[in-house]
Amino acid sequence: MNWYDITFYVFAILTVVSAVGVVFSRNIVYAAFSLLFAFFGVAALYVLLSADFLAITQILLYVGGILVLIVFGVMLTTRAQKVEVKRGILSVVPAVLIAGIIAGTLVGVLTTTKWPAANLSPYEETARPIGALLMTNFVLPFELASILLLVALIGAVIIARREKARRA
Amino acid sequence: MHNFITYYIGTGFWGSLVSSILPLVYIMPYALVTMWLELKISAHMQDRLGPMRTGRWHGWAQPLADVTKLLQKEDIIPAAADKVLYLLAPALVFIGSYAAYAAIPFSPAYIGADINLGIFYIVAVSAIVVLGILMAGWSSNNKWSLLGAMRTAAQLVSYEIPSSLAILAVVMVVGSFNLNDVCSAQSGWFWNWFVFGKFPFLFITFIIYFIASLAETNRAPFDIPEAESELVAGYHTEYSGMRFAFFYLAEYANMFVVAAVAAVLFFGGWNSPFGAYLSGPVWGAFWLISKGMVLVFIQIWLRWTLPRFRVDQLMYLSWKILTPFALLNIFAVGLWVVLRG
Amino acid sequence: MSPIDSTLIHLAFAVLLLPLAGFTLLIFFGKRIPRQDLIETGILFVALAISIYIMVQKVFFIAEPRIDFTFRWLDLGALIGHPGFTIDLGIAIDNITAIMLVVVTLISSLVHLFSLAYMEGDVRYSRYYAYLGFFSFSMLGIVLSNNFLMMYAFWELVGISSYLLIGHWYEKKSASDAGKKAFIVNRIGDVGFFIGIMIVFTQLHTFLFSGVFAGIAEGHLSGPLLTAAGILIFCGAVGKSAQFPLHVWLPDAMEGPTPVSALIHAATMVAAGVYLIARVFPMLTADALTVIAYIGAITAFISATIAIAQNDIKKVLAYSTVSQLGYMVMALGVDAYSAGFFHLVTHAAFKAGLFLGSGSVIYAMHHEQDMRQMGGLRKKMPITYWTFVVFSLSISGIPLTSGFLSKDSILGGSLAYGMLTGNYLIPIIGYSVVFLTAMYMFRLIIMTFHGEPRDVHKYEHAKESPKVMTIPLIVLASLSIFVFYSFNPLNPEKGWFLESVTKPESVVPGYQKYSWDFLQVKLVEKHPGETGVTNSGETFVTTNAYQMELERIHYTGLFLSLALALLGIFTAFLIYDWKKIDAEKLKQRVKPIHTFLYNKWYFDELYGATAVAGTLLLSKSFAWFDAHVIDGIVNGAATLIRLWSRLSGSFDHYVVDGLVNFSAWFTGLLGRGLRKVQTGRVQTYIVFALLGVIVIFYVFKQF
Amino acid sequence: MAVHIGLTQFLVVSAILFSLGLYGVITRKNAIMVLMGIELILNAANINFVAFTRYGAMNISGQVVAVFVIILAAAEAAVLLAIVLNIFQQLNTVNVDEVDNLKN
Repeated sequence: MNWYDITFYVFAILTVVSAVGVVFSRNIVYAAFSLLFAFFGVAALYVLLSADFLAITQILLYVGGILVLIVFGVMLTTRAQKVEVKRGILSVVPAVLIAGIIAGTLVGVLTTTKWPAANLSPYEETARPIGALLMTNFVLPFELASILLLVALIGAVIIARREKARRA
Repeated sequence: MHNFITYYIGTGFWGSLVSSILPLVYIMPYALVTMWLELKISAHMQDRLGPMRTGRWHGWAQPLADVTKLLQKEDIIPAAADKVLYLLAPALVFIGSYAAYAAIPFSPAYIGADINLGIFYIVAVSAIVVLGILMAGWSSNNKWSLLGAMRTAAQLVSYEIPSSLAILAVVMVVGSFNLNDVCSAQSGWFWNWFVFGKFPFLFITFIIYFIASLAETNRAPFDIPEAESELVAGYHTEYSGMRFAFFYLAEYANMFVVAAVAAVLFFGGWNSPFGAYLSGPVWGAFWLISKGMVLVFIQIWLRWTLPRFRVDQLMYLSWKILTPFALLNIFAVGLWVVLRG
Repeated sequence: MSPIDSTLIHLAFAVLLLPLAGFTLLIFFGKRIPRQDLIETGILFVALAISIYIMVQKVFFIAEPRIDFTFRWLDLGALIGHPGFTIDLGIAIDNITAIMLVVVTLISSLVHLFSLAYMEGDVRYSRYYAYLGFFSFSMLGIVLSNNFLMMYAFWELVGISSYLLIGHWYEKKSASDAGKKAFIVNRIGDVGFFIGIMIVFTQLHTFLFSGVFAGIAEGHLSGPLLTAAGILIFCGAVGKSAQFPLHVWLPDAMEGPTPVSALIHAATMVAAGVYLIARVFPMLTADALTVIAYIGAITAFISATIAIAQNDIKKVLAYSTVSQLGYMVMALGVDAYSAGFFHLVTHAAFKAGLFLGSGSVIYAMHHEQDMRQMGGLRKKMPITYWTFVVFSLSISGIPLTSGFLSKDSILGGSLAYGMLTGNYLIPIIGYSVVFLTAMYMFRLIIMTFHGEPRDVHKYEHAKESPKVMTIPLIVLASLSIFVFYSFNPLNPEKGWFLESVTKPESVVPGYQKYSWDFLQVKLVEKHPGETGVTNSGETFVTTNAYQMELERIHYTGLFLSLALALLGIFTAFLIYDWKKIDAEKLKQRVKPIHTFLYNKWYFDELYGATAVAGTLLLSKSFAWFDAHVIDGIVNGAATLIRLWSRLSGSFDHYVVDGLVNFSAWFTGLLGRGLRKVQTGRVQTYIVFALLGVIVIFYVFKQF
Repeated sequence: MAVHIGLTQFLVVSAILFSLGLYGVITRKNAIMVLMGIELILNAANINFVAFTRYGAMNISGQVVAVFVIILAAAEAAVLLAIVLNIFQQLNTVNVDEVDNLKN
């Protein structure tokens, strides 16, 4: 057990526990803030995988962007006192069963598969190669993603604005 | 050698611990001094004396007294508050501010964590503050707090965009996210600093960044979230005592973060203004802190000079003025960088 | 291709496409653009400038006879038993192309200018200019094409734009009828043209002129088929150039605006037929040429006689045009290639001038076209009058004019031809038409400009036309002077024009050539009078019987034609101006002839009685056949089918419907079961999808 | 534990995260909760991409794909929340099973 392993377990457990908090919490605000720690845990795992750019992107976008949006959404759609979440699309038992089967199958497959030998290289800068790839091999997806973001931006604004759209 | 502590102690547990505590050693006295400065400056700008008695000499012990008072106060938790989040929020806010210190290059010999994506990291962790504020506002179970928190969050998220774009312009010029690289790129006499050396592109960038950073610290004229006439004290209305002190500390810490980032990006960071003269590890720390403090002084100055923005004006400024200008600016800078070669 | 050549090709493309651009602009945005007419006119003048540059470059500075630009348009690959099917298109510039470019753009731009005043205030003003541009585009396309296919396409485009322009005032029934008539009559000729092209293509597998000529030279197409192809292609020219027996459309086409008549029906479109003959000249056999010569001569004579009896100023000019076109065709037929083309160019100038002059008169007379209502306009319209006189002298072939040069060449050629082949009829007709031409032209001048005004009211209002109308007249009048073509007013042989327009080498087999060409080829030499040695070692002196004959009869022919022309003018003055012979009495004395001529030899009536009535009869009989025989078969079939369908109907009702209903019931049963699964909630679907994946995974894990 | 941390451990964390996200998606009625579950699933996928980048034969393009996933997640969250807010204004609920105006 070295420092790396300990760190991994700490953050893996943080991630999983937070995720459990997200899905089992009865209070939607708690769920949202648990999600914060789950994202942190994932960011830490990225760091352990020496994907520093992605780790920071994860924090910036998930925590600073998506999560803020979610919390906003929660706060705008939930009265302060009533935060309990109705559940019951699927009752708990079959849901746990299904999730369990899937988790079991996945873990089983993952642990039994013979993965190719790890070729761990020393840490290298990732921002520059990612940028280079985005502008070369992935330039079409990159442009599409830009357009998608623009469309999402405009679409979100149009969907969310209220009075004027209704009057018109 | 970018971090003398890890250089001597090693990158193990102790080295990391000392490196991560070191900024705290700086923040405490800095905050006290700045609090006193703010009291005095505001007083003199309003043509009065301000604290004069505590500690005899110009009331120098006034902040100490304030802090002592705060620490002694009873820690009140409102009955209707959500206790877990209520307790967690100040810590989260402070963590957000404090984490940024890890990447600030205080001197050529000291940067908490010399990561390649330093400036990107600072932008990212600052975002955590937003969640802390939302958490505080919501958990207080008070409509002023909630409104204040929502306003703050909206403001921070909005101004993050022009400030990030401004930072990106500098990154494009330097070609690196690493703040030490940014400093090194401005070495030499002070006319090599980006704000002067790359005139007018990075001067415009600096203006954009500085305005956005004012908003990000919730300082006047962007202090609408804390507008006492409307919202009592915004998201930390319910807080008192030690926890209030945390918010206070976080705010001052944040002021220095944006000032230090501005100093690094535009004013040469730890570089001496006189080329090789007066440079070195210790002088470096001196220069960075001095530059930071000058910018902090400007923030205070502005706070006591300008009136407060209305909410819609605030959003207007961000989305319709700063962001388009920042985009144009980044385009211009990009073009310039490419054309220059 | 050298740089200057490719520059010229590019410029030629520019000339071709400029009017098209103008057309597109006007037809789509004409209403929204101020002064669209000036745009189109400006475009044409630009095209004119470029054309002049191309011509000067090509004629004077480029030695190679032909600049060719070809590209592969279609490649259908090789077929079984077939070498491959490819179509090449392109453009080419040789001397006659370059000259034609200038002629077309010059006349076109002058007509554009003239129309600024003449068409002012017209309801479809911008459309008129658009069509003019479209016509210019099509005509330039014909001129530039280096292959039959493109030429045919542009040929048809010219037809359609002519149709559009003749019918410009389509509210007038006569105008829209005239448009249709022109279009249909042209179609008849074009069918022949098309068949001719197809003969050539099926035999030689190419549309390119160069390829066709090369193929004929190699002997892949010869004998009667080659003659037939030549005559069929000539059919196209008969239609477009209004040759007998398809000349009937051209006088009717005078219903179009007068500038259009000047552009299309005097100078360019009708010249397209002559140009076509000139283009394919190398592949025409002696037999085909003889046919062409006779058709030309007959046309020239018939229309000249008709022209004498007409009273409408434009009709006179129209028949005069037909007659002159007959001359050109005849010239080509008698092997006087250069003379025919020369006359095409000079005629374009002075005939366009005549039409524009008549337009000027008509404009002044408030759209009165009947010469009997005119008279005495000389004093009112001096510029129109004097330019008109120049044009008339030119068309009559009086020395010092361009018409004299070209016409004299034609007559000389026909005389030489008559002498050499014994076909004396052709020179006789040719010379008699000289007399007729001079007579009807001066009859026109005298009736219009001399004497006393007959319609005093209109005369009072008549005045000289505005500058934009007189300037084109002056330009064209100056172009009707000899110096532009040759510095020798009596013999154009050494002028630049005939120097640059030389008869192309015929490619038809020797035995199908005119005898003098045949001889010449036998002697393998180009310039008569040179000596040389044949391959077998014999010494020889080359001769060209035709050329020598031409030189021998030159002055005879010249004086003969001049005398006849002067006689014609004199006669005209005698009858119409000095009134020594009373026109009315003369008319009474030769009444049957006059009526015959006045009614245009009853061609329209003849066609009405034969072609049109025949067509009607045929269609009536077809209608009877349709009503009685075909309908009977159809009705019988219907009865049968009704019976059959009643049978199949019951089968359908009991068997098929039963099956359908059963399947519907079964599907409904399934659906009622499956509806439980369809909750409308995305989450359930996710669960099913994932469970499905898991099931598939475990199923396939076994293998 | 003698086993050192390797690819499998990361993948197992990812699998657990995925299953938890799935559970969240299928049990919750609140649209925002469903969104959170989806975010967990996307994060799980991203961990896989990055882990394979580090350990597998995949080069840095795995991380590029992860960047795209994050971009899509952001766009998705924005649009979904806009829709949720709109639905909330119209129907006063954010529970997906109550949003059935088109059903009848």
